[in-house]
Amino acid sequence: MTMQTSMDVTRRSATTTPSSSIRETPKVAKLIDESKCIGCKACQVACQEWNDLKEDIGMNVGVYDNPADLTASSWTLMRFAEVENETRLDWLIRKDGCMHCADPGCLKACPSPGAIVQYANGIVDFKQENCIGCGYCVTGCPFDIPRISKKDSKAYKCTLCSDRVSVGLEPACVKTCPTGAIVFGGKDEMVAYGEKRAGELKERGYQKAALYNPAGVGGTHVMYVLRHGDKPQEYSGLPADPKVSPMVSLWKGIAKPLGVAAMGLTALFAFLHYVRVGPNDAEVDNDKH
Amino acid sequence: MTNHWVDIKNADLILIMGGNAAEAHPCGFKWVTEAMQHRKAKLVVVDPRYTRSAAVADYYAPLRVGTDIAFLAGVINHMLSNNKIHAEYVKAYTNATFLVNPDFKFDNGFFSGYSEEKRTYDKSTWAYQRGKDDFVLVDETMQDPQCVFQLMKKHYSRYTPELVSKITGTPKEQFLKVAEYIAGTHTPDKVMTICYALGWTQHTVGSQNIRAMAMIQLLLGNMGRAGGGVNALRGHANVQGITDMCAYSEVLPGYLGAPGDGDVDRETYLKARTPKPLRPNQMNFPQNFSKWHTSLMKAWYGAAATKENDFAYDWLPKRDTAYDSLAIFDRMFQGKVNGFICQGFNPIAAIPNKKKLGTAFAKLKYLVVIDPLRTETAEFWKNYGAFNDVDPSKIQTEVFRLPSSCFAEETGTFTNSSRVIAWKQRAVEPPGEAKVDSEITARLFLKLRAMYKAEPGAFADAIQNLTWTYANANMPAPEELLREINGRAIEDVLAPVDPKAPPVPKGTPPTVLVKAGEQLPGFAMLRDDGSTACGNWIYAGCFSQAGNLTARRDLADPSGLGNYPGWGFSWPANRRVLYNRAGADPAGKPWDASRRGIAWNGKAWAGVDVPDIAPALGPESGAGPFIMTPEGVARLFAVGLMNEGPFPEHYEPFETPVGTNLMCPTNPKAVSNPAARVFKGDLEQFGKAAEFPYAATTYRLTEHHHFWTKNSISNSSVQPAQFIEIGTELAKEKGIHNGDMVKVKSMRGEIKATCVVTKRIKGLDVNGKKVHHVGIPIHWGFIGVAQNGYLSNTLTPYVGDANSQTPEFKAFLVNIEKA
Amino acid sequence: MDMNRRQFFKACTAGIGGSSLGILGFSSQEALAQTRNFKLARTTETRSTCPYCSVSCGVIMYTLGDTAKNNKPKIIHIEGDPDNPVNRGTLCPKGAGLVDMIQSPNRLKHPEVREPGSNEWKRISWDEALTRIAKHMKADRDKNFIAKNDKGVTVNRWNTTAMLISSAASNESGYLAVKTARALGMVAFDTQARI
Amino acid sequence: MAKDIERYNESDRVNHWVIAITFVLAALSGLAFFHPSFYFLTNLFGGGPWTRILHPFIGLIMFFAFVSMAFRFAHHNKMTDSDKQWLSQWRDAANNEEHKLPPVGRYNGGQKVLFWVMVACMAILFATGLLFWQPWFAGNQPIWLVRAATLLHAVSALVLIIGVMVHIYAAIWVKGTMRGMMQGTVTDKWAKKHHPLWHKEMSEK
Repeated sequence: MTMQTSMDVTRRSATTTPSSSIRETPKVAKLIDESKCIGCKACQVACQEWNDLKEDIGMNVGVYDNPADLTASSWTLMRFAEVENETRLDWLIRKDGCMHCADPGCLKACPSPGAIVQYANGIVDFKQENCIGCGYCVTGCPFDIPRISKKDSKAYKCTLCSDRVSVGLEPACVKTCPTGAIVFGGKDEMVAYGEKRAGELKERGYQKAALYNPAGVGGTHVMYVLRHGDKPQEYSGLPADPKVSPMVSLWKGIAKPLGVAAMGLTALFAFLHYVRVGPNDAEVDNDKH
Repeated sequence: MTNHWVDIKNADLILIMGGNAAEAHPCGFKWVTEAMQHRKAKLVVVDPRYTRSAAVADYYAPLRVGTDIAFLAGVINHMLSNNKIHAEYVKAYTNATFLVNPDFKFDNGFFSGYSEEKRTYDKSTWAYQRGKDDFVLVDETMQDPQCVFQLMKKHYSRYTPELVSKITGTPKEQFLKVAEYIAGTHTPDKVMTICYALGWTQHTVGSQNIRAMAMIQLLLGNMGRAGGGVNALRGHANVQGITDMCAYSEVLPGYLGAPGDGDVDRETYLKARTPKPLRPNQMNFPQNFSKWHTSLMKAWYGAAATKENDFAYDWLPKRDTAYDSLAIFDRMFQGKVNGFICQGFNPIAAIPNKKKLGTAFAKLKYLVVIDPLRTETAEFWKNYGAFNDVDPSKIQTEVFRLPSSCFAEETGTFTNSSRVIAWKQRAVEPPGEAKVDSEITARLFLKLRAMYKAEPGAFADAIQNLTWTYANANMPAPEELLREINGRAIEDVLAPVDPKAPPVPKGTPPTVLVKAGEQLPGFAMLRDDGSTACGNWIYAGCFSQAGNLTARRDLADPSGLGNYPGWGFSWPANRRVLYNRAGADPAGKPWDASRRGIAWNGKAWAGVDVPDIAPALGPESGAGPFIMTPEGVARLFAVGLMNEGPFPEHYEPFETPVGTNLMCPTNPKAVSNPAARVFKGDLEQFGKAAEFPYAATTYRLTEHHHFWTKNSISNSSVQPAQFIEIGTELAKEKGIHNGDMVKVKSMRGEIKATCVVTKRIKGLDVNGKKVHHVGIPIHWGFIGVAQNGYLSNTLTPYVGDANSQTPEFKAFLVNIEKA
Repeated sequence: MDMNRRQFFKACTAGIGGSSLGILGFSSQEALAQTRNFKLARTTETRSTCPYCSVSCGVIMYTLGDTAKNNKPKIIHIEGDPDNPVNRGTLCPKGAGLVDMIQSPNRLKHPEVREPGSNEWKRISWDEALTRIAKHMKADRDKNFIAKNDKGVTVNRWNTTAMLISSAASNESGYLAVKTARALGMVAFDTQARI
Repeated sequence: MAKDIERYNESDRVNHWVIAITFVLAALSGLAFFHPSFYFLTNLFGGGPWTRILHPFIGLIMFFAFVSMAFRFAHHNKMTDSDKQWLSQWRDAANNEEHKLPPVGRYNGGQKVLFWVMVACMAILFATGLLFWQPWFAGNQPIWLVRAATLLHAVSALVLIIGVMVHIYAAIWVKGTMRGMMQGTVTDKWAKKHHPLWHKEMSEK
């Protein structure tokens, strides 16, 4: 689906005041229909080609997942899981990559102003020129997506092809997807389409089919339709209820102002103490015996 | 494909068997997911491995490699015994009613006429009964025990679900479930399509695998219908086009049988290939053979092909024997071949038994490899350690390597699997000094021609007189070549005289259909008097006076069925669905109103496609829809053509894990295809189950294309290194863990690779014995940017299908152990 | 270091001032968040067909560089052709990586010969290559050509040099290869299509 | 005038100031990542990436210097009942009413507590810092561990910074303390007033 979207920055890492957010432009979303995904990895290759990435030639380690994990040059990865129960064998294939959370943990964790931004259309983008390579985004991400490059110590992940979206094109993975398992459009339309697909899958006998748009991160701009929506973990560990880790929330949430306040108060108390009590000078010996 | 890619979306049931469309043809597979989503179609996958096609299927059933005929024969039996066939269709459009020679027999694995010494059949009993008018006798009630229907019923009644399960290893319930899915489409409002590929062809019974399926589709009434057909998903982007150009020694462009030693003169040759109709009023289209052939000779030899010299008939080489790839390399292996020109092909990787190939190449005096990429074939003489352990100093072959262009650097046409010829434009020049293939061919040919002019040698008339009217002789333009392929009128093409028409006054000039010098609008204009030239009759019409129709990009799809009649040009005659006459009932009304192909409107056939029948030949004529047969109907019983029998019959692969053929357990001579050709020395190279207990199969992965993409960095990164797949049970038995290095050994060699242990490959219960499979993806070799590895054809057996000679890559025996 | 009360006040003030400047944005410049440049903006589009499987997907090749004499255009990107009715813009992993095949380090760029017994390739000119090959062919053909078989039938065949014809080249190239091979009397030829 | 008493020898002093300087640098660079308000501090280190690169190395120097100091002073910092008594009367200490406090040895209860807090903080900072050190170790840890490490690192750094602030303030507040760490000696009076037991011990030598 083609749509006009805005690439205005509405949220910026390590910035305490709000960014421009007055314009009301539509949010975008990518929907991955797992029931149509054949794990062909076209999205992986298209992503490499569009973004001029060259992944290393690795080894086979006994699985179809290649490379073995997301890397700074592989922003999306097909993950394969063989799940067997009494009645049937499933080869669950999931396209892993940035979920573009509405409430992004990476952006919260990032200490460098403007290294992570969120556009008005919902895309979460890393700005490598501002990235300091600390890896906090990695700890902030509930989906374990960002990777720090060994080459330049910058963090990388899927941009949802912000450069394509900005000129009205769909992301490269969406365009290339041979079976139409990946589609792109307005967030609302994608939610509606995803729910329709889940309904169709239920009719086909997948009673638990569902749209995956986790509320714990405010919803995501990359969503899944899962045939086994009740067990997202079976899809190579897709979290059932992702949230920014409480540890990260604590650290980047309340700890920040509290810490600064504690330090400030310590300084203030010391200052006031000096003002009130004055120096403790052995030579003067003002001790009250 | 009898139908086309987009047409798959019109199916109600998609069967993927003998192929793995999701992995090998992902972009075509979108029409499967489209049908599933928008037509609520079901997808059923039958494969020894649970593939990525199976991952999105509604139902999956395993079967043992090389037992597809047993499975399909069981389905036929299921359909016939439960009366789940499209009876009206079968009666009208197949030879079910035809009576067969009473001497035709089938007994314990052999059809009548078998010669054990020659390993061939005398097919004379596999014939119809003829009446006094020479037409075939029929029994419209289909009750005569000698009618095809009854013979078929009898033949397939032997394939009970229990026996099928014993042979194939498919659990009986699973087999029956698939059979029910398939049989469920016998009603006119349901259509099934079958997508197969090399999983059916690469067997010693390959052609019969496909025939068995074609029979099922005929019994279900699914041929010629939108969403139906028998659809071969072919390998390369232009493999269909090169097949059409007939780069085979046994056929000339347009599938015109090439002359053999027996075709002593043109008359004999034409007579043998111009059949008479077997039933009244049939179109019997091959009766035009002489027009196609003569026009081809005029295209090649122009003015030098005259009536007097039999249109240069003798200039065509005659074959004394088979010259398919396996035969060629066997001759080379025997030292009977001195030179080998290898264009865009990597046979040491693509032909079975790498060791035999390497030995054969070393016996050549010269080898010329024309390729855009470095290939293993060009470097067969180079030592690559264990991957290619040879001593270059002992190999005396002179090897030339000529750089050619790739698709991006060549203008011209490709013909896709569904016969659509599409024009493509080049974007850049070939790199360095590389040249496009046609230029290399032209320069080499012209060089030879000049040499023969300067210094006469063996017969050179054909060389000197070959038409070469290209503006730049060294670089024939693609437009010039396509115009030549399409054909033109040399003299005015006149309308044939209609004997029924009232006589015209004397002196009336005849109607000119095509003026001399003009491009032909279609093959109907071809003549056998030398007035037309056509390089490939089935392509006639693609570059007419209207211009280059292959370059059309009209996206109109008036029917909504996805035919896109204005996109490119679909041979023959821009027809999108073959046999589309069969998509309507005998009265000319489409079987299913929601998927209307063509219909009889009272005066003519019309509809969304080009009718596959003469437009004015109405239902009352009784002309059958299968116009390429002299019967006018499709053959459930194959007279004459197939080498191992008129009905597909199960035979084990040449390397069988069970050793006996349960369909004829007492006949050790019919374990494997009795009519398959085996070369001297190769028989000894077949392994036995005692030593090599596991059923192996080779296959493609979706990330790679044959041996090309191992040269591409992005493709190599997503599937970097060779691996072997085995099931968890076998792994446990052999103490192999996921990621271990394993050694896979066949009678012909051994390879080492990483092992992928998977739940997706199950041990199958075959007649009380557990048969395990070993999966061998093919894509690696000793050249490429991917991790180097062994050529998988180190393992495969050198034997081919009894009809097509396609090698049996899909079923052989190996042993496996931890390396 | 001895600090009296006044000095302590001064230090504190300076410290607070410094931090305030920072808080007010004195240091890190706000880089304008921009997306990457759209890389196809100045490219030429050429339509073609993917050479891999027989779906024969339509592709668009994006070349960069004009056609000026001193400049050689280069393909920088390939994507599916959205108009093609079969693939509708999609490409599989092989098609999506086509650029890497076209620009593979293993592309051949000039004719080479490996002399008998040698362990290496030697670069030669086209003319030398074609002349040497043609000489081989003529010698073999002249020696082994069969004009008539033992029954006296004209057969005009040459079966001691074999040929495999590419199924990756165009119909036109294939047609020309078949036409010339037949003219030479070749019978031992075949194509990948059989396999 | 009674002669001055040596409180820290040359090696002690160098060790302390190495720690002090690296602490300031580590704190400034660390704070830059802790809160956007402090990000400007990265300019002191040559920008964000340099700050990220330098901080762990500075921290390492600090840690090892601290380890050396901790070994020197650990035996002076054993908590006694008298220290506990002292701690319970911290208000008197803060109000310059030392005479109400039990006599103090080389270090008072507050100093000892601070010492052990620093030991704990330093250990945690070191261990957790390693776990999320980019690009060396972070990639090989499970993500939950990295998350816990970052949180603990921040908390312990905060505690340490506050502790050090108290430490510095105390040195400013208690006149004559600073020279003990600058020149190495304190006056007899100083010692007698603030650390009478230690004074006695030193005088008896």
